[in-house]
Amino acid sequence: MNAPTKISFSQGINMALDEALAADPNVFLLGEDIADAQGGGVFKATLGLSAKHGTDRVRSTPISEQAIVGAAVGAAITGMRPVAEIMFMNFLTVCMDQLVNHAAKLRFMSGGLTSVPLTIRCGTGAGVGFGGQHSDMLEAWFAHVPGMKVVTASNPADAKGLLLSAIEDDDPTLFIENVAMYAAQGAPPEPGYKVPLGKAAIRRAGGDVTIITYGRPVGEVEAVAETLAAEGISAEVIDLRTIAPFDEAAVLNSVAKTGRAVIVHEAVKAFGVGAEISSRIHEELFGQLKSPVKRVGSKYSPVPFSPPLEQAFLYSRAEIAAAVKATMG
Amino acid sequence: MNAPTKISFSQGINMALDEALAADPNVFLLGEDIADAQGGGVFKATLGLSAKHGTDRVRSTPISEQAIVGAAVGAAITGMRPVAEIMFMNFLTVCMDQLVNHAAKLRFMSGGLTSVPLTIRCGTGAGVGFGGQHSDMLEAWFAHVPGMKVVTASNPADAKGLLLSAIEDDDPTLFIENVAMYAAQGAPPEPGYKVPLGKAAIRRAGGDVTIITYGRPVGEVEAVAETLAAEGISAEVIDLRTIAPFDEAAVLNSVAKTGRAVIVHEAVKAFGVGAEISSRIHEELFGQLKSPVKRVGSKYSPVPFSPPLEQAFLYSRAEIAAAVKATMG
Amino acid sequence: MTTSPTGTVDNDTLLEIFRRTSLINQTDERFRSLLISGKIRLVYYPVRGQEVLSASMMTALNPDDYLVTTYRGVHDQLAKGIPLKKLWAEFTGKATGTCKGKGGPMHITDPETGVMVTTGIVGSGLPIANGLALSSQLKKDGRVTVVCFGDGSTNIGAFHEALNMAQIWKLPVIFLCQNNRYGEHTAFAESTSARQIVDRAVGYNMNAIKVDGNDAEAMYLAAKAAVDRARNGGGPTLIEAMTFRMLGHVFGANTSYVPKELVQQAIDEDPVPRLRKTLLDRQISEDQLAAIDAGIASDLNDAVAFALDSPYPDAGEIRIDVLSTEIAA
Amino acid sequence: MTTSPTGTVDNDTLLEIFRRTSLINQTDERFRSLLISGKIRLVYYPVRGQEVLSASMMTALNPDDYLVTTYRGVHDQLAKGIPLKKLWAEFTGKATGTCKGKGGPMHITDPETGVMVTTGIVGSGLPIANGLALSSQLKKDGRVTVVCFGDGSTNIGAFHEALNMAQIWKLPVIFLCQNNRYGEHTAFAESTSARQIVDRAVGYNMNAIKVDGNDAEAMYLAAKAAVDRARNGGGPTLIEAMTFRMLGHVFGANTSYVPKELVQQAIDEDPVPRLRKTLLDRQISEDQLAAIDAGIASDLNDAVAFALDSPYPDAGEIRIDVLSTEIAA
Ligand SMILES: Cc1ncc(C[n+]2csc(CCOP(=O)(O)OP(=O)(O)O)c2C)c(N)n1
Ligand SMILES: Cc1ncc(C[n+]2csc(CCOP(=O)(O)OP(=O)(O)O)c2C)c(N)n1
Ligand SMILES: [Mg+2]
Ligand SMILES: [Mg+2]
Repeated sequence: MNAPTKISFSQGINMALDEALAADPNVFLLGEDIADAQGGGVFKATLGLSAKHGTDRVRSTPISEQAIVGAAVGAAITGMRPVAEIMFMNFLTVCMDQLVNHAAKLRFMSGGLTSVPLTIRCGTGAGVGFGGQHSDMLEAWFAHVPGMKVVTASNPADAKGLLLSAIEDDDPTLFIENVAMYAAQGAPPEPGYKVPLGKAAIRRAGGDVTIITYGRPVGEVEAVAETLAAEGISAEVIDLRTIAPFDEAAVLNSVAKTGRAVIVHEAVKAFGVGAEISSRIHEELFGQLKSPVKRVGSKYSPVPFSPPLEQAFLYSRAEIAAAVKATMG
Repeated sequence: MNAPTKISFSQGINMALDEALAADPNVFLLGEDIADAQGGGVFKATLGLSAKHGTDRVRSTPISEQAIVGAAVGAAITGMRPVAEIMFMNFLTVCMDQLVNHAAKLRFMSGGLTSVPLTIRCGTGAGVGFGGQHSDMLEAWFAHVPGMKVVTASNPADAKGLLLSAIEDDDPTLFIENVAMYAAQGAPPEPGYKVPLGKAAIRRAGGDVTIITYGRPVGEVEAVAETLAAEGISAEVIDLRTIAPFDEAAVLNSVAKTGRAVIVHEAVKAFGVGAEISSRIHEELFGQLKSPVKRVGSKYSPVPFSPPLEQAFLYSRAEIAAAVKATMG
Repeated sequence: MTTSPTGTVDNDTLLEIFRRTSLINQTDERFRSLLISGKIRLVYYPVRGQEVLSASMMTALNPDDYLVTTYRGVHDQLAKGIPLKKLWAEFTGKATGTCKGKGGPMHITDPETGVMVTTGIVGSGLPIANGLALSSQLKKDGRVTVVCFGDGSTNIGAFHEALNMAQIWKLPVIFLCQNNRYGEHTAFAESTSARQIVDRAVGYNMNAIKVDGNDAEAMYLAAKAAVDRARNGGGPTLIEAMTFRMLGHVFGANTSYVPKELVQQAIDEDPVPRLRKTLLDRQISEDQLAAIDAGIASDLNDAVAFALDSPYPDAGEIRIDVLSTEIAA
Repeated sequence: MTTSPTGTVDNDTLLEIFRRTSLINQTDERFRSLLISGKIRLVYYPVRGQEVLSASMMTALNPDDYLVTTYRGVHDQLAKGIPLKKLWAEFTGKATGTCKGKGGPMHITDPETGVMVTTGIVGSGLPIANGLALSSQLKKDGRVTVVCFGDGSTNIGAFHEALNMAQIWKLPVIFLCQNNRYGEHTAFAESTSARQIVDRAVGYNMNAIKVDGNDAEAMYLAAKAAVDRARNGGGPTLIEAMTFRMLGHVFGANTSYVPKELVQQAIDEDPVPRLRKTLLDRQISEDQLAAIDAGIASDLNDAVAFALDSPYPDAGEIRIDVLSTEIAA
């Protein structure tokens, strides 16, 4: 059997879960409809895994997100490594207590006696017509919670490598998947391929300006950088991969070199992750900055249903290009 | 009967609720133990109100935060103005769905056909020994949610005036009360006294540096400013009062004048409200800043129980003073 | 506490149920055919098989009674009387839709016909329904609220909190569980520990009715009994209406997980021909029924044309209806 | 499904229950006297009246079985065998506490004695208990999990989700509702629509036992039946153990809302003298009981001295146990 030349984002997820299940008996999956009898997950990320690893370890659940995350927390403090699927990120609002008050705090509150090595996967993202209650990017909330990590991937190989690292990591990790990307194709990783948490990737080298981003916008930013290059602006593109704690060294090193920075994310701009990154850059590199750091994010609005409004809500390539040019003065 | 010369923070809250109940039959209160038969609220903020306005309008509830906020949302879309007490801010994690996916979004998702004029009051704050699950400052989460407002007060009169405005406001508002301040005394407001939402107060005028803060730290910052004055540093102190949307004009005007800024809040510094304010200042006033904006917040940790650790967690006067001095170069 | 209302349903009422059933049935069919032809694009949750249930329930209501429903709610909205043109325009994201295209199919609101909220978060409508009912109770406006949800949704926390609060407060609310045997791809018994949903009413000391939702007469009598009880101050009722989701969870999805016998049984018991037969048995003429169908078909043509011809909302709408005041550009 | 276990309890078992009861009773009393004298400062939730219930339940467990409890959990922790010195040190925030002072009284963890989690969020322990039980089920380690909670907590969503999931998965978990008639200042019937908590088991098709928790023999038999059932793969049990919260919600709080007759009845039925009488009736000598009491008193003196003499944690501990790696200073 030949290795595939391309895999999809969901296949990347599937590979990581499959490898983790095979490697460690403490790993198990739970979530709504994730077993094969229920279709292998609404995004098919778990397809075939219950057939291979059994429904004890790949468990479909009732529609009970608090019970799902709670069960994951309880199993985790006994040393297991649960991976819970919460179908859409907005559904985290019904189980925030388990994640924020328990998963993120139990290590500290127990003085290190227990730890919570759980991973929560969730899909989200605007642009596909799911409307106001299924599209929010809420990573900033979790980044603000001490005791947990937040991760997202911009391509199938990273999805595989980051998810595997998240599962092996000893801290609770939220793994965000952009639903608009599940079908996106990319180069397949080698078996065992892992991407370390906390390490950014430089997607494109450049000398004039640093563009810091993560997840789905990485592709958009690369496209904009390409266009800008034709106009004589050389942009360095950083894909954070881990949002919290983010790779400050990579960001600061790059901006120290370029003297200019733009941060791009899909989440609403106001009070988003970009604010923290911008603040850190200004705090550390104030004297070396040629212009103020710019941020591009989505508008201050719930995600609209109507396609043209949904596009108006989202960050755009034009806004990214304009922000970069603004930093060039 | 003579007017009191001082009132407490909880009395300020109580006055606002009493006036709102008296003025508008659409106002009603709900929450755990808030009626007099149940003690008038664990923080006594609603004491006497059910006796005066009846238990139909001052309703004790089961321990069911989703049902509480949901009932408030449903009543609000029929034109009522519910004020829900969620005892501690950390308990919002069990009812985030109602607040974030419904209260904040229904106006937009209905194209303006319904609105949600509800107010949610919650207590929180470190320093009083409640430990990891009762002390978090999570205002940044809600500031990041388009469609709702976030308010907090630094003294009893403002508590009264802001809460009354929040109840009269047509948008859902989260009103945060610092449990360490319930007993704090202050000048009593006139009947009918209101503080407009979205307007900051300048607590102290100064020319060298602007300190932006809100809630309990306002008092600490004023004390630090006093000390700094003795050392020849003239600090302007801004009390935001409304955290989202915050009074950008007041902040930018002051910093344009002083050229230096420090933001202080009790919430964990990383990814906190201070990051947005810092970013906005840098974005708008880059060329006029004499030094980078500094932030002071609490440490990246759950709130510890042990008193010395709890103090180590919290922002301190020393840190505020050091931050100010750092901006002075 | 489980009751079984008896009585007779007159011809006029049954004809009205037929009219609403036909409206639902034809609309559902038209959505599916336009999706297949590619004329419209949206995530569509078919209601085939649940028409009579909803038509009977809503016929027992007054026009100004309140309805809360879900993503699978087009049958409920139509049966409640929502204007067909505006509904089609909203489903297609047009400025002329009930919600200006901002909400979309999962978030339909039309207060004029009592359609107050449509939610995409499982279980979230129940606490909101309590709020509507509480408003009616406080204002003594005599309205009754009906909230629709599926069998799978009875496993989420909000269900529990809402039923308990409704009973404690004797709210005029009807919890209508449309038990269609599946939640997404999970069969009833795989996710729900209760032998039947009405068993859960015992734990709330609540009046409950189990009924064949596909039998128009039985369903109407059940609905009427619950409505009368609520309107007369008798408090809430949990109705478990048995039905079947004939076309899977989302239009276009694979339904191979449904046992063939179950599908065959559902076809044999199809409520739409069954209702037609009941009417013919009552000597209502085929011509009269055909005339009703034809009138609806004509309205439907108009509505579809209206929706397809309508403009999309302006991009500037992204700044309107977020807060009570317009957001600055 | 409500069962009433019968049988006899031998003297040794009853003496063990007595020992644990005395330990709880004396510890509770000591906490209160040190609080009154001002030697210690903390928010304390008295367990006076609930000693026998907890002692009997935990005596039916193995040392390595798991316990999850709440803020009002010192009786459960002691009965489960937590080291007295470490418990006192944790309650007083000392570095020598079970959790280094980081968790404090509301967040006690001691995995060596099976005390896995203590939560301050009502209802949150139930989903976590499922996770512990699931881990045991997957690992086939034969452990049973007990989760304690109050009557008021049965109205929150997490209760519902947890019971449903436990039954669906036949988890080896016991839901122990300590029905002490009040949730904070709200009486049972004011917040709970069920006539009795066990009625709720019907909706989960779950085994349930209602028992006088103040009767050591009946309580032990109920506990033993549930433990045996869980250990033998029979799945979960809901136990409703009737008791009374003799000293109000929080130590020092006003309890005037409790009817005098109820208090008198509770005093008349005080489980501690009642158990003593049962033992004396069985010809156990007063000397033997006094010796047990005295041994505990001496341990208690040591534990209190240890706690008071112990140092507070270093401030640097704020950076440890937050994540698996130390946070940078
Ligand atoms: C809190 C939450 N969890 C999960 C989902 C995803 N989801 C959407 S519909 C559905 C199934 C609901 O089943 P049921 O209540 O029986 O309603 P039906 O679709 O059969 O009408 C699920 C799990 C959701 N929307 N909200
Ligand atoms: C989610 C949540 N809501 C409210 C509270 C505040 N609270 C703490 S204890 C309590 C009463 C709980 O009553 P019950 O379950 O009967 O337990 P008891 O205190 O009687 O042991 C309440 C409302 C909380 N801790 N968590
Ligand atoms: Mg269903
Ligand atoms: Mg209680």
